[in-house]
Amino acid sequence: VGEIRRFLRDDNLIKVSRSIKETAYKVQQTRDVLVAKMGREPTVNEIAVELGIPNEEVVTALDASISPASIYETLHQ
Amino acid sequence: MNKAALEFSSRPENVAFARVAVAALASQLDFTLSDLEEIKVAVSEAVTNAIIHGYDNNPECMVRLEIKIVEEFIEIEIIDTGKGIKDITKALEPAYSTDPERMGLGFSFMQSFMENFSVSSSPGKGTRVKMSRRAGTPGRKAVSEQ
Amino acid sequence: MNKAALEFSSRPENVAFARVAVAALASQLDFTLSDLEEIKVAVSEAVTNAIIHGYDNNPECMVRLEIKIVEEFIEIEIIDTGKGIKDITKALEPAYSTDPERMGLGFSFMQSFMENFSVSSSPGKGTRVKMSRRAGTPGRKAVSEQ
Ligand SMILES: Nc1ncnc2c1ncn2[C@@H]1O[C@H](COP(=O)(O)OP(=O)(O)O)[C@@H](O)[C@H]1O
Ligand SMILES: Nc1ncnc2c1ncn2[C@@H]1O[C@H](COP(=O)(O)OP(=O)(O)O)[C@@H](O)[C@H]1O
Ligand SMILES: [Mg+2]
Ligand SMILES: [Mg+2]
Repeated sequence: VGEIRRFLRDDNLIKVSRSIKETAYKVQQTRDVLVAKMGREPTVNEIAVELGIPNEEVVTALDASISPASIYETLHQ
Repeated sequence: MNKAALEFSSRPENVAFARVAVAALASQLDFTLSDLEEIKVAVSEAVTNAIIHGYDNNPECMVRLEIKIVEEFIEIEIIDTGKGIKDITKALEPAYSTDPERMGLGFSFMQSFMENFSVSSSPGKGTRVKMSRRAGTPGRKAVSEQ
Repeated sequence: MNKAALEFSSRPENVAFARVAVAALASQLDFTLSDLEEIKVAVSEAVTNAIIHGYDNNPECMVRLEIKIVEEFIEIEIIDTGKGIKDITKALEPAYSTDPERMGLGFSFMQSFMENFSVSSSPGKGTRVKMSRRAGTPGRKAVSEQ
């Protein structure tokens, strides 16, 4: 069981989001780039495709409900 | 059709939970970030009302959310079995609140951010707010059709 | 205690919804981002099993999730009323799958990422997977206490 955990980490199957704030920033940036390119508001899916991340990550990145521990982790890694 | 129902303790910290859950489902449709933001505000207002007005902040009560995704539409119902609204017409007036410390704009936000909106309520029985919105606003569509 | 229940159509796109919803609730506790990531994997695996094994991908069926937050613990139950598991001991073996195309590691992930884990199932009736995890791993705690 411990090995599965290591296997997952080593193989990067679990991509621990480095920083939710970083993703949130990239989402906003990509939105602006796409607005300029397409002349309209991009959809969540279009932003997700552009960034190569799932829709769900765009959604979670935009919400501020992050635990104190995760903020601590974000600031100190 | 895709549907989901959520039921959660009427605690203020669950407003964030409801927002995120609805946004996660709504993101299955072609909404923009600002569409999602508006839907989240509408949901926050309705859930907050259920918690503070419907249940007087009693954390033992349960708030229910029903979400349906049918074609381009998301339909959301926010249901409580709390104290209900005596005068719905009055409650819907902008800046009307039974609590002098509140702004009384919750229902106005819901109505302006969602396309279809209705409230049914009976005193002592509870309140049901129903709202829906279509993905792909006319503005965006016009541009992409050029 | 804070509790929530979710019920949603057994569609593959709702796995993401379940992940986000559980993470939003779990984030009320002191989990790190990687803790949350692991909890999300465990939930994905259980919900995926309910959809593909329990319900044979029938989108008309409903998957149920029950989440409780009690002190430092999050407890999650994933429930389906699908076909059930005949031999649970076999199903729990790493690399065992009734589908030759699958890896058979879902239950192993759940067990390694959650602290308490149990499955109950009856053929023809359905399956219930229960798992829980405590926030604040000993390692992190030691560091923050220095
Ligand atoms: N779920 C509910 N249960 C009981 N009363 C409600 C509910 N939702 C709204 N109300 C009543 O309607 C009024 C107007 O609501 P709203 O526009 O959200 O303003 P506010 O919440 O700032 O008072 C509230 O002050 C309250 O009296
Ligand atoms: N909810 C469920 N309903 C019916 N059968 C299940 C369910 N969950 C798991 N199983 C059975 O247990 C086996 C092992 O599950 P798992 O470890 O997740 O591997 P995999 O999903 O890759 O087959 C599955 O192949 C399936 O036969
Ligand atoms: Mg209000
Ligand atoms: Mg599996």
